Amino acid sequence: MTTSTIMEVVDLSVDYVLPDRTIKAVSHVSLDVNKGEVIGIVGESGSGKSTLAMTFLKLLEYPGKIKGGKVVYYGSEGKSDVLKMKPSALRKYRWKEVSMIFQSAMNSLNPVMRIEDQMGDVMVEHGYKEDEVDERIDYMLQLAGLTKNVRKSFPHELSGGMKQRVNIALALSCDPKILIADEATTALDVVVQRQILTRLLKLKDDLSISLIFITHDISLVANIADKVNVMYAGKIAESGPSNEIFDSPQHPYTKALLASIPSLEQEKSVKGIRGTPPDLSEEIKGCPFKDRCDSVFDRCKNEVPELKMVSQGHYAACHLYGR
Amino acid sequence: MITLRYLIRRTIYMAITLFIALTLVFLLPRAVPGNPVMDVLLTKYAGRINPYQLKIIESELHLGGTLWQQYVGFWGSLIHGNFGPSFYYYPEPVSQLIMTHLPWTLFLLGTSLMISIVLGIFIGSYSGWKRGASDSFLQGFSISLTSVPYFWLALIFQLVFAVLIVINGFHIFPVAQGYGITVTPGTNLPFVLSVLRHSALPIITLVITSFTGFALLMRNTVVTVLDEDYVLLAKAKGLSDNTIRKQYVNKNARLPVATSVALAFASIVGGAFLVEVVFSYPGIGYVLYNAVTVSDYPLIEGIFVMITFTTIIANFIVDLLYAYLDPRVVLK
Amino acid sequence: MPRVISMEGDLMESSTIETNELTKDFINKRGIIRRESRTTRALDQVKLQIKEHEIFGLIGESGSGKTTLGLALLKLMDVDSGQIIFNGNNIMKYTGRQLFGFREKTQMIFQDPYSSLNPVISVYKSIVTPLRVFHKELKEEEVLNKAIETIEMVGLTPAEQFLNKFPNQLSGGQRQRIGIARAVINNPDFIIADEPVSMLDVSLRADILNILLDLKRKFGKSMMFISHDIAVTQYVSDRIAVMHLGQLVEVAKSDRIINNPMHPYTKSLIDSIPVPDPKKKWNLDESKGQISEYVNEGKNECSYANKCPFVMDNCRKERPKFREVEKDHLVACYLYE
Amino acid sequence: MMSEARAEEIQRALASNSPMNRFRSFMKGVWSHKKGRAGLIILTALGLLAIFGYFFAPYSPYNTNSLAFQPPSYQHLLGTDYEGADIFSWFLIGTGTSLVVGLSIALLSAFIGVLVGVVAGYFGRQVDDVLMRAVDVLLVIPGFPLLVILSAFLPPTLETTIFVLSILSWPFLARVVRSQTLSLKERPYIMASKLSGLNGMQIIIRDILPNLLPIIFINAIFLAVGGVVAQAGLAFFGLGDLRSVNWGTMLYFFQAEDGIVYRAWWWLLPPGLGIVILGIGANFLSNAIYEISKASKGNGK
Repeated sequence: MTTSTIMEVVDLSVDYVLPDRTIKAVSHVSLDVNKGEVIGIVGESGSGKSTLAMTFLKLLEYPGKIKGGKVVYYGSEGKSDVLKMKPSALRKYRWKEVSMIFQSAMNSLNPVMRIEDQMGDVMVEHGYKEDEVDERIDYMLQLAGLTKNVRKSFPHELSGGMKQRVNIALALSCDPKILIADEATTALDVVVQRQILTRLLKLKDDLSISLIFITHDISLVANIADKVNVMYAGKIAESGPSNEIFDSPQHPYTKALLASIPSLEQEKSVKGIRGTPPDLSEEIKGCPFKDRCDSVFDRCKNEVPELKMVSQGHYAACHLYGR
Repeated sequence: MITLRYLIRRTIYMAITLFIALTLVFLLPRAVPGNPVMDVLLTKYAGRINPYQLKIIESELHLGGTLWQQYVGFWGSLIHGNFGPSFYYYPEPVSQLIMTHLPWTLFLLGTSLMISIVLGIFIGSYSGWKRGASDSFLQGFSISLTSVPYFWLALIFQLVFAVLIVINGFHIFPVAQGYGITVTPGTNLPFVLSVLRHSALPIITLVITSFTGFALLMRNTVVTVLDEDYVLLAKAKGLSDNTIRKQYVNKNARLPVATSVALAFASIVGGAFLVEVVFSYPGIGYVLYNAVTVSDYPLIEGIFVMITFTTIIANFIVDLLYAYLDPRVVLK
Repeated sequence: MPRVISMEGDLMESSTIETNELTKDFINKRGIIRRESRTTRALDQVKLQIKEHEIFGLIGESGSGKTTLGLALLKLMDVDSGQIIFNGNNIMKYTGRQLFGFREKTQMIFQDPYSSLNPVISVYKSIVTPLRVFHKELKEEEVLNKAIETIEMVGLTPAEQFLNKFPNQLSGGQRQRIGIARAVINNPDFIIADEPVSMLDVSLRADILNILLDLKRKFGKSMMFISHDIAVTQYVSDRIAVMHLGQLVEVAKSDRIINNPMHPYTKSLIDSIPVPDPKKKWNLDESKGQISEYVNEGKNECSYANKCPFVMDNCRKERPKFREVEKDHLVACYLYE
Repeated sequence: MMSEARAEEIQRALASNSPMNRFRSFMKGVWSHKKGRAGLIILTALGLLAIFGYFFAPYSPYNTNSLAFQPPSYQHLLGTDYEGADIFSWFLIGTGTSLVVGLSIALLSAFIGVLVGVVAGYFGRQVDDVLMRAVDVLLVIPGFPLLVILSAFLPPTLETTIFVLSILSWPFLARVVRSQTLSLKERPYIMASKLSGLNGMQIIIRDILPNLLPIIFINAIFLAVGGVVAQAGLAFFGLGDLRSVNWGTMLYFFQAEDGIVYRAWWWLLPPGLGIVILGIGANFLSNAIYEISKASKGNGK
């Protein structure tokens, strides 16, 4: 870690323990979040990216189970492991230190409560005074690009884009240090997506917070993230500064993923990745990508590849690299 | 939100329903070959009602003339709240009889429904929130209760608590009737206590057989709501469990329960009637039972009309309540 | 190839399907409990031509009416006014036998691989339905052979492993291939693919797109490819039409739309697409936009007028007509008059 | 051309999909489900009792030669009633009648309900409006009083009871079926069927009904149980054919002939417990069907 590290995930593993099988959703993931940084986490469905996001707020519920590892948060009162926090400490930590915009932000507002009440209750919970809360609601809505009269609305009276902005206002309402956006714009149209993301990034700069951006859209990550983690089958396949990931991808999965998306820039024919991701409820021998990989060789079948440095700050979990 | 337009539309709709129900009541005895009403009058009540009175009844019940004349006359009487005289209690009018006995049934129905809903929401919410042991208990309990006939359970309770168990020569609950023979009806304490004691077993029966429906529904919606993103967000916000449960879970989960009350009302009416019969409780159900036994057709019809009317009003109130609970509903 | 004179007087190749001033309103008023009723014009005088052997891309945001257009073209939804010409015949009033004949020539590929296959019907039964209905003369063995051939054509081999499966035994990508097999087994003249890859994982999309391209190459199908994803649309389409709130605003060859967008809406759309290139990071100064919701209420105006930075008086007085600004590049905007 | 072996392989694969095979595998699924098996056993046992009970009844139900109000003994396993008739025989024979009534009601009202629901849901518009208004009215009018008034005027036979109860039981199922049909109708696979040239009736039979089968079946089970209970309730109220031997008339006579005064619990328990056991069996089976159909439709995402 460096002095500016604000959160550190160390060797984190999460299982979903079902009556008939156990799904290893996240295995041995480590990553750092620095102050003011935008971290991208990309992966396809089932790659474990949303599960990972849940652990940052210790929101996993049955049948999710933390198998090991730490989520260390460096707060103003020193460092602490989020996963070991007592309920009262955890409640203080949630939203005040780390807040989140959810995958289906369309459904993350309570349909029977007014917007102002949903924004107000969390501020009161985190110690803001009544009159302060009232002002802050207006201020936050305005930051998110909404007008004051939204506060009296119920969620069903707002459009998708407006709801998403309410979620941004809500997420920023207690001055968090880290904001997690989990597929926050997936359901939106591209023009609205861009409006919302540019505003979010601007707010991130103005309020100097860190942003963890989780998505399946690798192009989107390229446009906004400083560092990128590519997840596959519950593991980080490759991680590094975003220009390196896109200019010289190392892991065969990252390469194949980039080759599978059509680009407006160059005329190329795209190629899908054959096969399907491995079943995470079964024991995987060797590299999880081996059955779909074009560069597979003997070692991949038996030995699990560790993340190894391929250049400064750029890591790949592949036997082709490192020793 | 409720608009005037909605109120008008709704009133028209209620009127149509009532119209159909009443027309059914009118047509039914006339569709059966050989006018059962007159048959009964001429055979069963031959000695009790003299030919002169018979003529009056025939005109009051609009049994003569063309079908259309009968129909018009039928409506004319109804608008004046006149269902004709009861055969059995002749010449007491049916409306009078209903008015005497309706309060008893409303008390029984209202109290049991209220207790069932509150109990159901409370237990269902707790059980859904906790899942686990209390949950499977609720499931098992309701599975064995859903098909228990109200009146059979009433008979069991009557047998056990009013007949078999005797403590120091006293029974826990009385076998039957609405109040004891020693008290005088009126606003005096002994009467009120007696009424409460007499209604205890009927109410317990109705509550036990009907609350599980609400509880199970509430439990299932709580479980669904718990999986909603807004509950997850509420947790992420660091809100206390208490706030999450009250503001985020229960407020949403009780909505389907509110809709189910209307349907439950229609079904619990039948249960209440049968239970009244078991306990000889002086409500509408018991009167209806007696009316059926003695083929007192005007009384049967009058009770049906009145109960239909009550149910329609109850449905309307539930709809208004629903609009009040859910801001997304616009009654327009 | 016969050449016909189009309305504008240009020489055009013969078209498989074309529409004239297609208009459709949705009026929200249903049920006892209901919300405000208002008219939304989902299709606003839509005029287009899809030529033989071409893949015609249709892009637009959600609510732009692109799916409505697809359903209207296949007579799965009635429109209020306008014409649909299919293989030279006006099909607007088709019912009964005529509609049955039209059905034989058209098919659709759906967005959701999970609900486009009936869960209680086996793969085999699913895909041979069009053959069974339209070609009752085929023998059981011929049907079977055709099914096997088609399943393998969409990349599922060996076919017999799939014949007997039910949808819940297949992955999303496999289901989507079965959906394609069902659409092409009867060799229709015109296929609509409505967002066929948007619900699939990124790594699976490419193969589906390549199958569609193959179909065109091998069988010369006319196809309308509906999508909100411009990069994907560009990859498969020969021409692209851009739709905004029920109005078509621009039609051109794919590369022209991408490289030389003209309509302000198309420009903002192309601008907003994330590009997998960290050197093209978004400029953060453009984050002023207020989100406002407009619907097409059926007024005679440009549907983009309320959001357009170049809006002029004209735009609200009368909706602009298509003009051919460069060869085969039609734009409906007063900026190019 | 395909090789012989491959062609055979394909034929075999296709044959394994016959409806009979699917039914068999469905029943296997129910049987291997804990609740499903319990439900099947309970309902089969009651069914066997209903069919063969008549032959095992030690007495005629009209044989009143014994003493009245006798508690259970070796002569009379479940004691005797107010006339000295054997209650065990009454119960065995009554099971048959009660179940036949329940089953008839289930079949008749399920038929009407499914027909109305599917037609209203699929064809929509005016057909839907008219049918659903009728359903709404029937649902709002309280069922039991309507039953009473209908039965009071119609001839007191078992057929009347079945007819009246069926007429009143279908609306709820119709509403369920309609709303399911409405949601199924919007599925793309229905559009695919339309594009494949199938007409409305073909789509209903091929695409919609098979998807509704579990829910229809579950509802029919409850209609049958509800029918048994409602018939008992009517009989208890003195309506219907009181000469018929069934669970309802057993309870009617218990009440009418002061069984409670004689503390004749042996008379009261059998018919009620019969209904309760029937209900539990039905619940188990329907739960199992629900879970199995949900699992098999699970989209595997």
